[in-house]
Amino acid sequence: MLSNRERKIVERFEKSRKIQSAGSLRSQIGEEETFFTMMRRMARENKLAVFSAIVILLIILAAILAPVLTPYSYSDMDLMNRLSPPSSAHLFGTDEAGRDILTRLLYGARVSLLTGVVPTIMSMLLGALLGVVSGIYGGWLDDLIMRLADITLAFPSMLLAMVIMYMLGDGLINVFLTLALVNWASVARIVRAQTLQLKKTEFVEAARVIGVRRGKMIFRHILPNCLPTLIVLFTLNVPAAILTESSLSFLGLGLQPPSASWGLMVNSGRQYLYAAPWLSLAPGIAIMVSVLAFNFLGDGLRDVLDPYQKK
Amino acid sequence: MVRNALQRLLQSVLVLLGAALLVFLMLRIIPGNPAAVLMGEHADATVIKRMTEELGLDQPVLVQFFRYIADALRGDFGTSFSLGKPVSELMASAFVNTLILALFASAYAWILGIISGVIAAVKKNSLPDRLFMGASLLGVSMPVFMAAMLLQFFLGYQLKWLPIAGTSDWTGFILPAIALGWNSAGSVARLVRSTLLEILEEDYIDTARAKGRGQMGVLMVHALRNAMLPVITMMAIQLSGMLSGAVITETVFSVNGIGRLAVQAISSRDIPLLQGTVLFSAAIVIIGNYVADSLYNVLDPRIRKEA
Amino acid sequence: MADNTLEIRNLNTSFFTQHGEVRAVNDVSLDVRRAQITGIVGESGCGKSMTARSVMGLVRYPGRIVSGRIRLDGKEITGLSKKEMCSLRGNELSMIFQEPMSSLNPVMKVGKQVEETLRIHQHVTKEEAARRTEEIFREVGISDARSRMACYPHQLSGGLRQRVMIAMAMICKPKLLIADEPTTALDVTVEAQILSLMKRLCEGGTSILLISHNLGVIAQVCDYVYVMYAGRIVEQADTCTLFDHPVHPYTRALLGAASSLRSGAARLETIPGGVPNLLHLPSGCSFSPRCEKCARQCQNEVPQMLPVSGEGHLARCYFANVPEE
Amino acid sequence: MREVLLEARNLTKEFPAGRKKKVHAVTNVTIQILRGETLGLVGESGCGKSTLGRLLIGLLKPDSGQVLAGGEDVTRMSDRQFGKYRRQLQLIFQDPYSSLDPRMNVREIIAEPLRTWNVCRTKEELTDKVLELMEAVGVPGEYLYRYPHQFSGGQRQRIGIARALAADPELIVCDEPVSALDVPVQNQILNLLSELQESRGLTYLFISHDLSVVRHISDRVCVMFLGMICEVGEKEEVYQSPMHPYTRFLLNAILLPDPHHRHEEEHLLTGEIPSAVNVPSGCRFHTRCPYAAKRCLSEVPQLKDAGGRLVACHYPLKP
Repeated sequence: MLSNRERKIVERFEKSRKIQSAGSLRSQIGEEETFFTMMRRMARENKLAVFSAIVILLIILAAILAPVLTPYSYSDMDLMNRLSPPSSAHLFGTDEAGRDILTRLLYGARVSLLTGVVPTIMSMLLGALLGVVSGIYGGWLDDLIMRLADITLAFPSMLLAMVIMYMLGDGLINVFLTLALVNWASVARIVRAQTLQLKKTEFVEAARVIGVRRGKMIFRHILPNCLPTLIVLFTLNVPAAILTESSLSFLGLGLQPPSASWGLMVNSGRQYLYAAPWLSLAPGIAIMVSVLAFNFLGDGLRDVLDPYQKK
Repeated sequence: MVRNALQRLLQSVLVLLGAALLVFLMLRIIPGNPAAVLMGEHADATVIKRMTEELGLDQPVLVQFFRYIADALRGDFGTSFSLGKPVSELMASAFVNTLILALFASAYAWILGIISGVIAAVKKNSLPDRLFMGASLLGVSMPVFMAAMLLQFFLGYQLKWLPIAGTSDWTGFILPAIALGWNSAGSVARLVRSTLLEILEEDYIDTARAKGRGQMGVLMVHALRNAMLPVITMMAIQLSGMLSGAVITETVFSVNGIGRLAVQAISSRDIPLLQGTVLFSAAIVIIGNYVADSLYNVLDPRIRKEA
Repeated sequence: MADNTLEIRNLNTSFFTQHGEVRAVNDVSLDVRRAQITGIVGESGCGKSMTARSVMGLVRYPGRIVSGRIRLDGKEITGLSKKEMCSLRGNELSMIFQEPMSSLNPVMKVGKQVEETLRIHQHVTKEEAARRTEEIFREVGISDARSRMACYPHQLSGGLRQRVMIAMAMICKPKLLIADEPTTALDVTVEAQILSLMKRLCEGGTSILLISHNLGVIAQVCDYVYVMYAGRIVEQADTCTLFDHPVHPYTRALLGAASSLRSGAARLETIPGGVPNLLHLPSGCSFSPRCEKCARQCQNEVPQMLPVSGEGHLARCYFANVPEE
Repeated sequence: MREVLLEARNLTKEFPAGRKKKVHAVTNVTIQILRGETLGLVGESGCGKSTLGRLLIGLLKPDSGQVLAGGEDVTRMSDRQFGKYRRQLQLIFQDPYSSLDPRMNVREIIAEPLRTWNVCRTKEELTDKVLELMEAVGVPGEYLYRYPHQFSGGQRQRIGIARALAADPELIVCDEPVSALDVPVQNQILNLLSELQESRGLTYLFISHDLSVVRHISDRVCVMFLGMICEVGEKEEVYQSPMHPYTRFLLNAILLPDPHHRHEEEHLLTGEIPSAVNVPSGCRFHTRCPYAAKRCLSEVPQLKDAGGRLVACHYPLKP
């Protein structure tokens, strides 16, 4: 059985497909909707999404250009300048070891973006593959994959991530693996449900009448039609992964100092919350802004890809 | 219908067993002998060996597993390495705190979420809609520890209205409940809004209007009842999520609940305690899913009669 | 007492999309006579459903009534407040829809849904409401009324569901019943049953506005017919006149297409071209691009409804009164 | 007599519907399709006509019974063995909206069967072939790279027909191909189907609930009720003098576009169609049949020859 959120996503896209095919007002108007016109429509209708896209681009640039943008190193300590408040030399102040917070934020963006994107891509690839296979072939393979998904989803995701991190040990790669292992199951279930629905459609039946084999069917008909769902899932899962990473680091289970991870920075600033609130505040806000930006962009994309919401 | 419920129950039990096996295996993969960890770095090799045998760690993993399950069924989850008390006892007292916190948090989250969701849907694209949806997106996007720390800083430290941490009396639960519920309120509001908007497009809403129902009547009698189906199941799942331990919230506010117990278990490498808390959480989540599914089946006559 | 239950004058309903104004209903005037079945026929997208929804006040965003007057039983209903409209709907004015499955609330027993109409408009006790629901169920031909009332919509067949919809619409004895493609989703034998039920309701004094794309349905039950094309009424006449002596080229083509099916001809009659886009209507007569008689005049100016020989027969065509060669 | 192209013998197909319940979609159906003819298959929704169509072209496997093509039983074949029949048996769908993959353009849609069967060697050849098919069904070639949602219902149906033709089939099962279309468009499609039949020597199994359409296009007609065949015969014979009571009621229910011939109440069938899950015993029509006798309640009538046509009724009407 699907969880609520999953059921929603699947139902909505099923509905949107029907609406799209019912070709209401739009097909009467008969304007072509390509990817670019869609994006343009989003740009016109949803300024917030565009703004968010710009914010994300800026974060990416900042992450890439970190060494150029700042004269400081993210790990060199300067014990003379511990906990100094924001000033012209240190825009966001320094932390308990005298490291420049802005510098650490810029380098931390690398960690957050990577932990947002890499494990999400991994979990989506794994989930989509298993989901499609499960839906198309059915039988014992389906049972096996779905029971594994059930088991994965039986744990609170934070707790599961903690246990896997504990098992694997610290490190960026292990964070990637952990997040991928935690998130694949819901992707698989959503893709499977959609595959089952697509399997029932007449155009898939038509392909069977023609004699298209199952393997080809997946790549020609099933996956392309799952794409809008996958794109939306991607934009929802990236911020979720960023949050989970920062939470893990916050608990001391993700990356270890002196690595610059936003969650880690919030955690180490906790002890100085009352004396030097900027220590935690700056990375906290950075997390929030990037997660918000991804969420807004995701909302915008969903609205655009989902004809059901179109006026 | 009863048969269907039993079938799903059986499946849930199997999933729980699978989950238990998974945890068990994962914790055995970790390098290092737990007995050695338990006895400290400088322990004698023979002592460690004796301890290993005592704990049954020299047996094959599957044997250990079934022994563990058999004990667990009798309520015995072993003894905590670090705290020296039975794990079941520790979990029981922790669960009380988690329960209070979850009830506080969910009550306020749901009331807030449903009301703001309904208002947002009815007044679509109005100022309140944008305000509520902005706030809910903020709720979904803000890391829990961030919300928790902000609450501590302003309401606890600056205004001194409420205790910053600890649960010596019930006021100690208020801040963590707000931090924990904020996120749920946001997702409930968004779900209520989107479901309502979808349902307001349905044909039977036209029928209701065609028979002379006013805006309010259509909403309350026809739309909301249908919209609550997915919302109620979501709430069941949320509650089970909170009951299985709010790791971050409990840690930040020093609430001695299940989540904090798990964190403690990890930081002190206390395997029996970790195993117990994780399994307990999984059980709660599985029960929550089961209840959510059952609720859906009971509430939706289409499924109720077909099953 | 007027002998028209419903009078629509110069009704315009449009959808305001980002591509421009879609004129779904374009200067429509029509009457529904007392205790008669009046039909609107046309292809999908010709604006017939929107006309009905405009009368009910159920046009959805981004559509709205731009101008026009609607009078129910001599009383102006355009410009009524929302509350006043609510007290009309279901009471004096009711409607049934095409899809009997999705038009019923899935989580409510059908008896409750029918009672609801009664309880909105009249102060009756629960027992009274239940009694009258049972009564109306019998009237619309639902056997085993009492047990059927306790069913959920999905437990009933399509035909029964449509009967429930009719019961719901009829329980307050409305003056006008609007039926939007009431039989399109039903099987042939059930369709015939529902149509004969509608005829019976009409004999009982209800005025009915029946909307259908099916000329067979129209011919079988209607007393008077309006033909719509691209948002406009193009021809109106009593049923026999319309089927015997259609004058508008569109009506002729439509009738020709329907009747050639049973003529045994090897090739069926069709209409060249496609239905025009409501966003970019041709100037002049909207049928002109597909019309073989099209003259310059037709392309420049929209023709008015012209009277044709025969009482109450009007057509929107410059050649309405030109005799066939 | 014409050659038999495809023959179904005692086909039965049931679908599970919850615990210990089954939908009796098709029960013990025997039918022949002759080369070059159009066999009309009529019945109300849920009578199993679509299921029968899909069984005949091997899209569904029957629970029991055989489908014979060229003397071979195709139902017991492996996918590989069935391969050569796959191309010969094609299907046209009811809903022109959902039967085309929304993410493929016209060229890709029509080319799919050509690619699957490696008909064309080069890209140019493929495009030429697609253009040829588009012309055959009356879709302008300049729409080659358009997507389904940019077409009207009638044009989409033409594209669906072109796709079926691309496989170069012998039999096309037309599953309600015109019921989603307005009458003028419906007539265009029916004309196209007739033309194609003539020029390509196709055989059609034409499934529809619309008796007027079936009457126009068919040579022979087969009437189904709740998974069983009631009557099979030459079109005019069946329409002029139905022998099965159900056929007669079905014909009485036709809504003629002629206000001078309104149908009379007493000639209409009463009651609802029984569910295919709990089928009535004996003759499945007995619950609605005014002529039902004791025998009809217990004994299933077999399809018997009645003067040139087949009728499954214990007490057939006099022609």
